[in-house]
Amino acid sequence: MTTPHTTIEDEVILSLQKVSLDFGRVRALVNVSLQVRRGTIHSIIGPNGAGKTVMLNCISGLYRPQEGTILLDGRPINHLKPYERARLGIARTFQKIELFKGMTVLDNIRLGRHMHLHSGVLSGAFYLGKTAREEIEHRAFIEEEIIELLEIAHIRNRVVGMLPYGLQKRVELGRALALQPRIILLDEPLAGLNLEEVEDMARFILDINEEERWRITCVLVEHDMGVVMDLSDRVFALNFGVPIMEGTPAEVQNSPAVIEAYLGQEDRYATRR
Amino acid sequence: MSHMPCGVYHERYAQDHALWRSRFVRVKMLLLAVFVYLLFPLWADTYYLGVANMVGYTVLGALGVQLLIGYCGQVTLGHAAFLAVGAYTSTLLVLQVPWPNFMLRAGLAYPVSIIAAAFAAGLWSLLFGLPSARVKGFYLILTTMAAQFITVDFVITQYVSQIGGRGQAFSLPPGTIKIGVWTIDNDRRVYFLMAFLVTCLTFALVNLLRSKVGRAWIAIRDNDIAAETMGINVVRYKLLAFFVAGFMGGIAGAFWISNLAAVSPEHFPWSWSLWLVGVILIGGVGSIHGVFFGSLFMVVVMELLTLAVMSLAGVYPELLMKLNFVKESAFGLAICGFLLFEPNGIAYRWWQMKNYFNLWPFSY
Amino acid sequence: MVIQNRIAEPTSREIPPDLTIPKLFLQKAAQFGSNRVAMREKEGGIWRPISWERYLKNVRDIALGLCRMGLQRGDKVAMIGDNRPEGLWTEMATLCAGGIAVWLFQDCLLDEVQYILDHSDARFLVCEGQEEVDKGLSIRHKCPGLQKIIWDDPKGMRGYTEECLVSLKDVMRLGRESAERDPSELDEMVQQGHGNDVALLFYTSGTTSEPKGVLLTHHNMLTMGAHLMEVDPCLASDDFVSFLPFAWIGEQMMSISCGLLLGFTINFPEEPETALSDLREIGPHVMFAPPRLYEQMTRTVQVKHLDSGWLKRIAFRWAMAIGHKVADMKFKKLPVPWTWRVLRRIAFEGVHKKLRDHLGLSRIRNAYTGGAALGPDHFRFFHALGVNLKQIYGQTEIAGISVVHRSDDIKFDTVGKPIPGTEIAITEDGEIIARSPSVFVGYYKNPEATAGTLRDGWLYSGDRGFIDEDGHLVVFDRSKDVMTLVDGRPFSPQYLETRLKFSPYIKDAWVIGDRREFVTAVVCIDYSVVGRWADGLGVNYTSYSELSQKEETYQLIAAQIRDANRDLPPPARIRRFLNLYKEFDPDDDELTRTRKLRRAFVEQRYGSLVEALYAMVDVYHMDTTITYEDGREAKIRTDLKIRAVPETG
Amino acid sequence: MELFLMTLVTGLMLGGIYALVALGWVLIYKCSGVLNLAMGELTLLGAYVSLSFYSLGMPLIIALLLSLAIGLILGILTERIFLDRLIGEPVLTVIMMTVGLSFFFRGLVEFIWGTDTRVFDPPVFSIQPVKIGFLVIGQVYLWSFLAAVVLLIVFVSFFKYTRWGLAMQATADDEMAALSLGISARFVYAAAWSIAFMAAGVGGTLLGNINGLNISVGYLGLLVLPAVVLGGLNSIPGAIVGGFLIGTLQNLSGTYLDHYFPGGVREIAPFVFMTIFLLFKPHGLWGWERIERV
Repeated sequence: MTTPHTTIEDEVILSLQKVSLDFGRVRALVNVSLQVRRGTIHSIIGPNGAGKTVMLNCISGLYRPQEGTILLDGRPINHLKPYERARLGIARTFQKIELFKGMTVLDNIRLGRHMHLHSGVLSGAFYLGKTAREEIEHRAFIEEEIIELLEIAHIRNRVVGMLPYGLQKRVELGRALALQPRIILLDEPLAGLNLEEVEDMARFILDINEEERWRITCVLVEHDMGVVMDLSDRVFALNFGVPIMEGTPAEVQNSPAVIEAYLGQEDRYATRR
Repeated sequence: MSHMPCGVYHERYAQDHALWRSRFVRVKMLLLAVFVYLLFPLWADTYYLGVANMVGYTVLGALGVQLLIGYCGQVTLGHAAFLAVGAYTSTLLVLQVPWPNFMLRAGLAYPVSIIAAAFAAGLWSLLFGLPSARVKGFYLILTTMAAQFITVDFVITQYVSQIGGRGQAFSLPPGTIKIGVWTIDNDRRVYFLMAFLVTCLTFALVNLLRSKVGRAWIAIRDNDIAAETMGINVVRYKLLAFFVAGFMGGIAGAFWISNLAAVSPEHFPWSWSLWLVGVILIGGVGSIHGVFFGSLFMVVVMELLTLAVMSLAGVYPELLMKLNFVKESAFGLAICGFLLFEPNGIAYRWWQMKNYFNLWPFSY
Repeated sequence: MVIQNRIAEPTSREIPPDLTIPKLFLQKAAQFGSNRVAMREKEGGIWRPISWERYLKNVRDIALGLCRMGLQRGDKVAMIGDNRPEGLWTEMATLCAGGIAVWLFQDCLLDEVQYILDHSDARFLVCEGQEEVDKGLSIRHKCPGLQKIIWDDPKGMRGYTEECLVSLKDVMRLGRESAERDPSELDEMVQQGHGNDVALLFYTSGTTSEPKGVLLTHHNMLTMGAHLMEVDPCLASDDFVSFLPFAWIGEQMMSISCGLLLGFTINFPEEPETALSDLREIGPHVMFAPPRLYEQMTRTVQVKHLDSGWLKRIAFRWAMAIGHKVADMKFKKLPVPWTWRVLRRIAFEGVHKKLRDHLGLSRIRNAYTGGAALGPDHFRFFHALGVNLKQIYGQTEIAGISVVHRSDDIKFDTVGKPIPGTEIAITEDGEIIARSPSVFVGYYKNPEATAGTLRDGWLYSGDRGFIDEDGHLVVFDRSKDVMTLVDGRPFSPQYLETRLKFSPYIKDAWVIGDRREFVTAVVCIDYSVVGRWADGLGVNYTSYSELSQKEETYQLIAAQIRDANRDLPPPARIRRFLNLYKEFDPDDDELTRTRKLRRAFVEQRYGSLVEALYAMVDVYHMDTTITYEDGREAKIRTDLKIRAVPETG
Repeated sequence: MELFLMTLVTGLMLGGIYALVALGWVLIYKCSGVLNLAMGELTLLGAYVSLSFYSLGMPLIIALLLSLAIGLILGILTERIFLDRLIGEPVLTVIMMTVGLSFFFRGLVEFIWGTDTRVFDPPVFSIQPVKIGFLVIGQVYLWSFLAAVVLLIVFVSFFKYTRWGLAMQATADDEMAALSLGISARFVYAAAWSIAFMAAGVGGTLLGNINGLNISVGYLGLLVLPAVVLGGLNSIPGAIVGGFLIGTLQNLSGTYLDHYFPGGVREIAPFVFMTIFLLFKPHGLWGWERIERV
């Protein structure tokens, strides 16, 4: 369990108010409300098909909920496109890694810097002055802040598609970090990793959440209950698009409703040994 | 990852980001420049210069197509339209605008018209790129085809060509095409203009591709959803790609009038659009090298074919008359053959070959 | 004492007795200033240069900072961490402040760390980062002398609040403030030093007993460096890559002594894992590494070569054959006829050059190997490529080096001639003894051991050897490693093992024969290489153990052993062998972390196998228990074949 | 009003031919996912073959049947040689393959038959127009239309009621399911190409009868594209409706817009219309809402 942050603990940074989303006849989300406080790690749990990823997609703008409001810093962002939300400080990773497979690790992370770069077509075409300077400045940032943090120096020039799965997950986190977001949506960052990689990844998540340098609010969708309970400040449980309960990890763990939802799936969602 | 010889290390990011990072490459490029700007023009006669100019023109046209298809993933089958817009804008500006005398004397009319042509073609391309905001894939291909027909077969043929009442073609009297004091009136001068433009545009595109804009394009090509969550305004960058591709096409078109006695819509048929796409397919999609390889290959093969037909003409004279049809078929077969047997294009082969020797005497 | 045989090399370079490493350092820093690069560290993907001026400033800050924190002359400062500039700065700062530097191996076990810290009375422990700090903290209460733990890399140090922890940044800030008050303090401090002051305290790896602390003076280190450089001068513009542990005397020799004397650039890799690719980027002019590294290089080449296409394979074999031929002529000091020179030139341009490029040896002028014997096949391999590889012989006790090959006089079964200023002799027992200005002053807090090793100014090495007709020193393996057959003929298992391991198909080998009638071997095949070979033949297999027991594999290995046997006297030849059903594994304690065979352990573990090898049976049935990584155990029943090696033709 | 109806009816009649060719196009796309840009050249090839046989003095029906037979063989060959290996390749590759084929076939046609306009001589249909009510329609149009409609009915019933037709439908929907039913996908692909070749050949022959035959008849292959886009790429009824719509639209714009935009409005209008249509309904009238990536 993490030490609670004292300073800006109470400030709600992201909130979903009565959000509902249907796909045809399938009700993916029903009246979901969620308050994520600044500087916390807020996990969303639930059995398969509960609508966890759908929630993340609604927050990042890939889906438009039919009802309800999504607020960032108290301002509704429903109407904003994904790239506009990214500019407001929402970054994300994907359940199925969505890296640019043909590019190098460095170029993938550089893409994360996109909105912090300001050179245009003309200066880009000459690669002089502003562009060259900017490329160097951001390279330095990427190297010092991200590659160093995630310990991926040895693969910086490798093509992403050729890397092992665990490293790809790490690169994807790096790319999201490059946005210097205020909120990061992590969609099953630990899925498919081995024990050692899970430990590393959990450490990185804690680092970006706690380090003064980053202080990123994390919204985490994860199946590995052990890690979820260890990392999270708050846990939100969902089943078939319907919120079951929200609370501290301990509360959620002992909630009969949650246990009920997971009943029969104990094996699958048991934490790693 | 590019292969670097042992002992090449960089102390600053500027060195690490340089286009040519090892001495070997720098020397290679210098030799290439000496060849292109000095040795070849000294040695070549009109025929070879003509062939080289054709190659250069193909490169200039195909760069934009490569940008759209190879780097931004937006398939276009109507690029000749933007070449036409460029050529016509430039021609009209040179012929129809009453330039002040000092500008004519200083030979500024044509250079200015090239820039204007680039912008005109860029904006025209942008217009036809608009559907890319909504449609993808095959539908986009159709709208780019529509661009070709609407531009060349309708607007230019029916309206633009009527300007000045000259009928179908605008003839360009010798001496009209002038840059400074330099009248572009022979193949060698066209060659130098071509070489200069090819160098500039290639550098511009290569540089774009290693900066913010180019990376955004490639991101859109590879995974547009991820690109959008990275904060990339996908529509904007697609339109930008159309603009830049059109811009380059405009320059290509404006350049080509220096090689023509008269400009007419027949110079920019739909088959030329397809030819450009064929060139990048054969050269290699998503590779600047590919543009050059494809252009060289296609032009040279066509020339060889001409030579072959010429030599057969004695036996079968009709063949000479039907040369163009043979070429057309050969081009078609070349595309089919490459798609079947070398789907990654010549650039990939080239890369493999380089790799073979870089790894020598190992395989990995 | 009867000295049977003695050779000495005169020297023309005298090191003034009061010269110390810090004094030399200040001279060089003043000489080179900001114009020259003292060191580079690969960080953030580029090789960030550090000028001599910066080097000096950092050392000054650390030195003064340490003094403010209470470092006295003669105090020990222990250091642990990977190779990075900060490590070298701290060491230099310690020396400047008159302290004694103690380096610990990065992979030292907790017990060793504790023993060394405690034994050396270190007052400061300088750690690289969290991992090392954890080690330091966990043994702190057992080392009463330890006052402060200084850390450098802030990563993961967020939650550490212990009072004894200080960051290197803070130390440097203290020093900077101090330097601003009194800019001449460092100079004065350095001037107090004398060449006979102890500079380094090195703990020799205790294979038999507790580690012993070797005390080396400034003069020891400087004379050794100067004398080596007399043999093989380096240039100030040379590059050197520092990636072997600082706690290894060889690394100190290059980074501190030679580096300072000439001022060449020391390059630090980005991560320990990227050391080899970083080495390749730099392309050093000089390198010194234990045989293991060179063996690894040849192995890479051998394996990759097997996997390449036919054209590449033919070119490789052809070029290597020419290279070997010419190298052999040079070894025998025969004139190389022009035809061979032309051929070699072609082979060099066509293959060798590229191979050296792959290995990062493009620019290498002198490569040294030391610490153990490098197999002659490996030796020949590098000379075939035109890499000037030389054997070094020495001990920590003589500041690392006493004997080395000369460029035009290389014999791969010797270790060369003494460096200038050094005398080598053989006692009547056959023990090698040495005398030079670089011989250490004694073991720390261990007078008995000192007395045993240091007699009349001679260093008793404990190694056996002789001086051959060319004046080269020949070293037998460490006395304990030389074995004798039952009829008293000596043979060296290690030598045979390296020969076997030259074959790409053999990953590890264990040669047996002590007090036996003949020599036998247990072979561990290289799974991937033999596997690919088997794929090519269409041999089916599903696992290592199955593949190792295939008749085809046995034939392949037999052929490899026969090749290795070729130039050996008949009694030393391997007669029988078997393929083990698994690889030797450091996790099973069969190998050390540096992949040296733990002979005693395997002998005990596989004792029955050895019996079978000598029992003249064809098949051995074995039952064994293996422990998997996750702790599960499984019983394995295997039939191991035993085969005789066909006679060499 | 009269003019409007006249234009409308001729448009519809022309549209019948478009619908026939569009059907062939959709068939290929439905069965094998190939976006065929060589349709126009298939038309040319079929038309010229019929013309050649007709010029030898055969009755049109026989010439047409022979050209169908040749189309069948060419279809199989084309599929086998060029497209079979491209299954699963990116869309651009497949499209460019058909572009390559179109160049090849066009060059071939030009090489063999030249570029001059050739007519069916003697004319197959009487030049005497037919009067139906107040409508005056060229016989050529009428017969062509009837022929196209008959063929459309034949094809559609083939898909709806015969085993092979059903097999092709099944393959289009789910290749795996089709395989499990014992239907060979390779056979279906080849059949689709053969039918497309045949439909295009008939269409070309009919068009050739109207205006004479030259290389610009290949333009028909492009006009088919707006038709199939309107229909939604993968719908057979869509293609037929699209074909009729485009024919009508083309004629109407030729009649009414030519005044405002003199010149080639007739040729361009379908494309303009298609582009605008796509902006509002990117999946056509009956198309699947499936995004394909190029």
